[in-house]
Amino acid sequence: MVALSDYLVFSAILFTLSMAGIFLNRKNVIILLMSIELMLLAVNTNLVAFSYFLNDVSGQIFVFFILTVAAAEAAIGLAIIVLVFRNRNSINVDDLGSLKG
Amino acid sequence: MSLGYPILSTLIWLPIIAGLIVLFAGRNNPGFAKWFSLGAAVLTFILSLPLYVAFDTTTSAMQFVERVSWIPQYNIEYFLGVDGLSMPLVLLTTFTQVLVIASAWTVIKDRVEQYMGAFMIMQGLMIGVFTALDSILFYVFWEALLIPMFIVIGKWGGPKRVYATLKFFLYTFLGSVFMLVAFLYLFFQSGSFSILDFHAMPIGMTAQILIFLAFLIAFAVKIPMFPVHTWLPDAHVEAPTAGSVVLAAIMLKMGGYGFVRFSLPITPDASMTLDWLIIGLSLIAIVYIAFVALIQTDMKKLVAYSSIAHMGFVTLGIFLVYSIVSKTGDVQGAALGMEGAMVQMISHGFISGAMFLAIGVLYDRMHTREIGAYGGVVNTMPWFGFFAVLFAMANAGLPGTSGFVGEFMVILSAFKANVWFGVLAATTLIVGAAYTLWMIKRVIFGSVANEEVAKLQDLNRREFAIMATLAFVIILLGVWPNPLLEVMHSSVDNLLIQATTSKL
Amino acid sequence: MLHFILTVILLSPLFGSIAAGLFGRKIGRRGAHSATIFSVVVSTVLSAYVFFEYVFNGAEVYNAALYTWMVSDGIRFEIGFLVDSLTATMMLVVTFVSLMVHIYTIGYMDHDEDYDHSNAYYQRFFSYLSLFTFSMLSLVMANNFLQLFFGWEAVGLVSYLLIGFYMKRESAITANLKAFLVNRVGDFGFILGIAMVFVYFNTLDYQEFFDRLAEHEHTMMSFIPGLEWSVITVMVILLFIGAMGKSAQMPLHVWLPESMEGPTPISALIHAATMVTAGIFMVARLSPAYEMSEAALAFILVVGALTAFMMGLLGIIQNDIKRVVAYSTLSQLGYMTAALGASAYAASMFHVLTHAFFKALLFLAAGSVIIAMHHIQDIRQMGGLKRHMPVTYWAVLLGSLALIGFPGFSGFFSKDSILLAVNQTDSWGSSFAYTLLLMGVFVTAFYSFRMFFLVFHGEESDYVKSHKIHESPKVVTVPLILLAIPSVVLGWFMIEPVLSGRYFADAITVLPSHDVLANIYATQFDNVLGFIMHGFMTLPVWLALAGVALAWLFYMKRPDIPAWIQSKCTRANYVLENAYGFDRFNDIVFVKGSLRLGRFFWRSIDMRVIDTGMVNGTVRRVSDMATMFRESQTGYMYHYAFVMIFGLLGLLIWALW
Amino acid sequence: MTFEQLIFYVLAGIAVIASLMMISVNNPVKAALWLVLAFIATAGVWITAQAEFLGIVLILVYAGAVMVLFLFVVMMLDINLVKLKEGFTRYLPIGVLASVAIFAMMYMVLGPAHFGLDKTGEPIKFSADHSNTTMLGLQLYTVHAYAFILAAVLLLVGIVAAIALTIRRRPTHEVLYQDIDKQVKVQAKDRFKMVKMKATKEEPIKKKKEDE
Repeated sequence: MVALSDYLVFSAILFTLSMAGIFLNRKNVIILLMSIELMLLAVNTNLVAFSYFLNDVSGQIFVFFILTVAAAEAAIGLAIIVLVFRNRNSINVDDLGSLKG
Repeated sequence: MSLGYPILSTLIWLPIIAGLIVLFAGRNNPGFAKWFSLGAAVLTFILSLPLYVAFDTTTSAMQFVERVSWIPQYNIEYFLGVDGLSMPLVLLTTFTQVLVIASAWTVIKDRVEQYMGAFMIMQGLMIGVFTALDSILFYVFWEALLIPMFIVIGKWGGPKRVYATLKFFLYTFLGSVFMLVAFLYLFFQSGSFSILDFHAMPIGMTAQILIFLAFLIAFAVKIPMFPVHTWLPDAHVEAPTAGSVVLAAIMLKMGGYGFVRFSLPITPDASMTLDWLIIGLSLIAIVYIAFVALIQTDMKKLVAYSSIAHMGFVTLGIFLVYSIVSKTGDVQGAALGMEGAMVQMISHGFISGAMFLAIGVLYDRMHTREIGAYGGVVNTMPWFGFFAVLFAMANAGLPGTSGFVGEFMVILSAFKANVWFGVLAATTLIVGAAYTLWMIKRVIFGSVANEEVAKLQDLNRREFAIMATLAFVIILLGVWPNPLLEVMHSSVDNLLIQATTSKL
Repeated sequence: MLHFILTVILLSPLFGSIAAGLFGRKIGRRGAHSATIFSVVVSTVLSAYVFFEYVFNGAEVYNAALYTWMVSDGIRFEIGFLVDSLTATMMLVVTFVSLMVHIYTIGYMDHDEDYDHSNAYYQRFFSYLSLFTFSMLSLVMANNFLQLFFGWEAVGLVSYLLIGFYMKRESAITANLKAFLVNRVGDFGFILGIAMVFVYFNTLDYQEFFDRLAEHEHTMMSFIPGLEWSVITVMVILLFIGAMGKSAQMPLHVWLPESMEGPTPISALIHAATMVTAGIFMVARLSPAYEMSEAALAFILVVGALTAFMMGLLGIIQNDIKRVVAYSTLSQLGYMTAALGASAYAASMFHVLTHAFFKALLFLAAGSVIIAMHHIQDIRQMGGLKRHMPVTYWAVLLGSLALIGFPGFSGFFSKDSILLAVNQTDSWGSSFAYTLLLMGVFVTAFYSFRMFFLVFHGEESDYVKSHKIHESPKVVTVPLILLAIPSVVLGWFMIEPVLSGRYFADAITVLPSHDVLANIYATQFDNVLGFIMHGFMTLPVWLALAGVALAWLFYMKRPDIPAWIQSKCTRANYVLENAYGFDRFNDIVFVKGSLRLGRFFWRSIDMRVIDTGMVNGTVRRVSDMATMFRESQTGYMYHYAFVMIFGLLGLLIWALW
Repeated sequence: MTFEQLIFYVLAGIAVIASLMMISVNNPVKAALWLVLAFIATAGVWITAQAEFLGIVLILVYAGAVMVLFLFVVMMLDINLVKLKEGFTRYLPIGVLASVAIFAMMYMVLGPAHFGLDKTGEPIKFSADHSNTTMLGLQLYTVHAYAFILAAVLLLVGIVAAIALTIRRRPTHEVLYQDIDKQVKVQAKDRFKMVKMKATKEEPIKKKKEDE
């Protein structure tokens, strides 16, 4: 039988990888957004696992809402990236450092 | 002992109101500003004379007391009173004020009314500091006083005035913040802000030490004592003549007054345990600063350092009481030291005021304070030479002038406390005379150095009158100091009893 | 009645000085000198009356307060009078010599190359002279230490003003600063002595001090841990340091030769007759205290003898007429101090009196020579003035004879009694001191007659030939004559009362064991003539005559010998030239040392440590921190993410710990 | 090892490898595709956890829509791939270390010690005909109806924001824009003007001087 801990560990791995993705990547912002999506995915896996083990469908409803939010967020994120690209014509993380102290 | 009308309030608020009037009414006619403020200063001085005449020398209690509730929630009161320690200082303030206003007659050209207004307001606040018996009232006057002086130095000062006035303001401000903390602590312990309650209330040892240190920082900066003295030479060098006179003659005394009014009575045990620190610092001030004064090339800086050395005598005199009591068992020698400190404060007020006025006279004519730029001034200004030598001798502590009285008493009681204190204090005779007279030799004596000195005119009647009154007072105090001392005896004895009774 | 007289004696010179000083321009030159002279005449006459009253009619000691200066700690500090034979004598000497100098100055200061007539220098000088008389009188008539110190410093002030009288001359204003500071070094010891008196005897009044002396005879004090001294010795030595400063004893003598920068009258009045003897007077006045400490007396004896001999040696190589007389004053002061050391206070005061007269005479005579030579002071440019200035010639001759102690003259009586007294004492170092004093006698005779022969005898120098030298005006020569009389005659009258101890009986107390004068009187004195005849047989007189003969030989017969000697022992000459290196030592150690110390204190501690270190340092520290925080916002997202992650990590660790 | 566990571990492994590759690959397109793979694998995992509806929704919504959007954006912006070829950051070692540390921390909390089968007990297995969707819908439209509508509004806001952000008016010489409200507000008089003209007669053309 697959134990709840397996699910949780699996989601923890996903979460950690996405986190590493965020602060390790020097490439571009898109990878960053994708890592965020992945992170949300890990969270949803958790919720699903709990709803499965606790036999309570509200976990899944919650996942449902998270998906909507994630979608909206991705959309706007990409819109921002398009704007950034238009102004800076580059979305490489290193070039976007003008907001410094 | 109190007269019919509230004399102390009038002494405080009359100059302040006069200052405000001058500020607004004197906008475009400096003549009115000058004559009005001179009149107000003279009137205040005359009004302050009853303080001395009607003073009851038998009691050490506060006299001319005025007590009105000010902020009831924290029972802060508008509580004024004067005793043997503060009355001479009030008289010194009113007396010096007349000379200060008179000295700033022709030299200040722009915005005369603000200059005069600032000094009048400052006088009121200074009298407030000496007469306030409620600690918050004292603190308000103490801080408010900085503002006019900040403006005076900041606006009419020399080239580096902004640095000097900022340094002066922040230094003193830093010190007095700790004092406020101490007042609050005492308030929470005793429930009232009146200083007399503070005197009476018992305090634990560690609390006493902390309070003493808080007071020490505030007053050490003001006196100034050795490590925190570097603001004074800068402030003096950049201040206009009148500002410099007020700064040296009166504002330095507040530190000494603070020790006598706060540190000793409120925290006697802490003062006893830490008296070695103060004595050490004052001895350093007397010897170390004297040598530093020796090599100054700027006249005002030299006199500023010399006034630090003289104020070292004040702190020494005040804190000898414990070593004398421990050595001789009775308080007998200590009263001499304490009264010597008080006399030294008054006489230093006159002498350093006079020295700064003299330097001001030279500065008004030649616009430089460098000793090198002068030489043989006596050939073109004989009367000025006479007064300069007289004040220099007083500064060097020549018997027959007031400078000697304070130092003599402090040296005697220092010797009684510990031989080496006496020896170190006595070195001021040599080094003090050295730097003052060396300055006099290079500036006053000798043949005419350059053509500017040749073009100098002697004192005009106004300057002569100022110098003459100061010379008269310095010699009178030197030849017959008894009238000044009679007033202090009962207060000093009471202070000594307070300082030596433990409050643990 | 006496109280009123004493107040008038004290205050009249003060009023004279104020009149001449502050109102000099208004009352003009004639007004000034007549006012001051009148005030000093009043003092002199009244002092004479007091002198007559006390010394001949033996009035009892008068000790009363004029007014209360201050009351503190239950102790009354007063200004008052103590008059006894010692004070009366000193009052008379001071006022009489001051009067002579006042009259003399009319002639001397008539014209001056620095100032023209419009400048009120003339009045200013007279006001200083009478101010000096007032200070000296207040010092002498004091009945407590406070007033003594007041007079002490006031006299120092006036000598400062007078030495620096020629304000335009750089050397004069350096000399007066040096004089004042060296006096202040002496006063440093003096005020510590007074402090000890106050601390141990709880009073500053002489009488109470003397009464309580017995209590502290054996109390010891130790301010250096481990070393114990008797209170009396330390106090007395401290007070003597003050005297050394004022009476120019060995280490603190450096200011006297340079005080010749001042006009000659003041050299006569201050640096010969009165001020320098203040130290001697103080020791004599406090004789009860000095009697109680053997160590102090021995110390004083040795210091006196050293000064006497070594300063005399310097007198030999001086070429400035006033410096020769100045060094002779230093050496005579050494004699007086030595007499005090031998606890022959009366003899010392006797020498003070005689010295006051004949030294004032020598100085004024030197002054008249300087006027005649139009302000040239170099004796090598003088010679053969005998024919041109007979009165001055005789004045200098009588003065010199009195100085070297030629039998019959006043100097002989006082100096001889000192030598006898020092010979009698058996304290530590007294034989060493006696030999020094004997050699001093020879040296004194040599340099005084060297100056005498060079100035008055021998062939005229080219300057004297080319210029018309005439005798000084009456107003100069009359004081010379008036001073010459006591220089010669005074000894005859005073030797007997002084030796017998009757003269200063009420003022000076001497322990029987120390009373050398009494047994001299008993053993060797029958009458004045006998004393003179006996004098001829003693060694000192012969040494004096030998000195004169050698001077005659060197400077009259064979002038080449001194040049030869000088070329031979160059090193000894170098040492003498630099006055034993005192000046250079003081200059390097004290002057340059304190300047360097001051500069070090100011630059490294005041400036670097406190100002830049603590004050501006904290300012810079605060701004550095602010910049550090600002720069931590790098603008790169991964840095922020990085910080977030680590924050999270830290939180987790903390939570799970 | 039951079959179910096998399925779970295979799918989980694929998901983990996919996400690892997504992070490390340089080309954003490849990264997007790896992410799609991860989504699909996770959907499988969800289905094993009896959340069939969500699994399908995940693939449809996420893999289908969002990832396509990503690809669309990546394609549109001509990101110069050369610069992107840079390697990982200098902080790689520390970053990996930190991630591992955090994972270890999570594992300590979420690991079998607390959530193992013995602790949580067997989950209830529904019968084959149990419809996860109906159960979900039941809850959704009753208890969480309000939240559902809010989600919809949220999506609307998302759309409007995305468009508002990226709309750009290109200059008119390049492209003509249709201004709707001006068209609606137009009136007859500014479009159509009646002109009164006289009937015209035939006239010969006059000769001009320069013709000769």
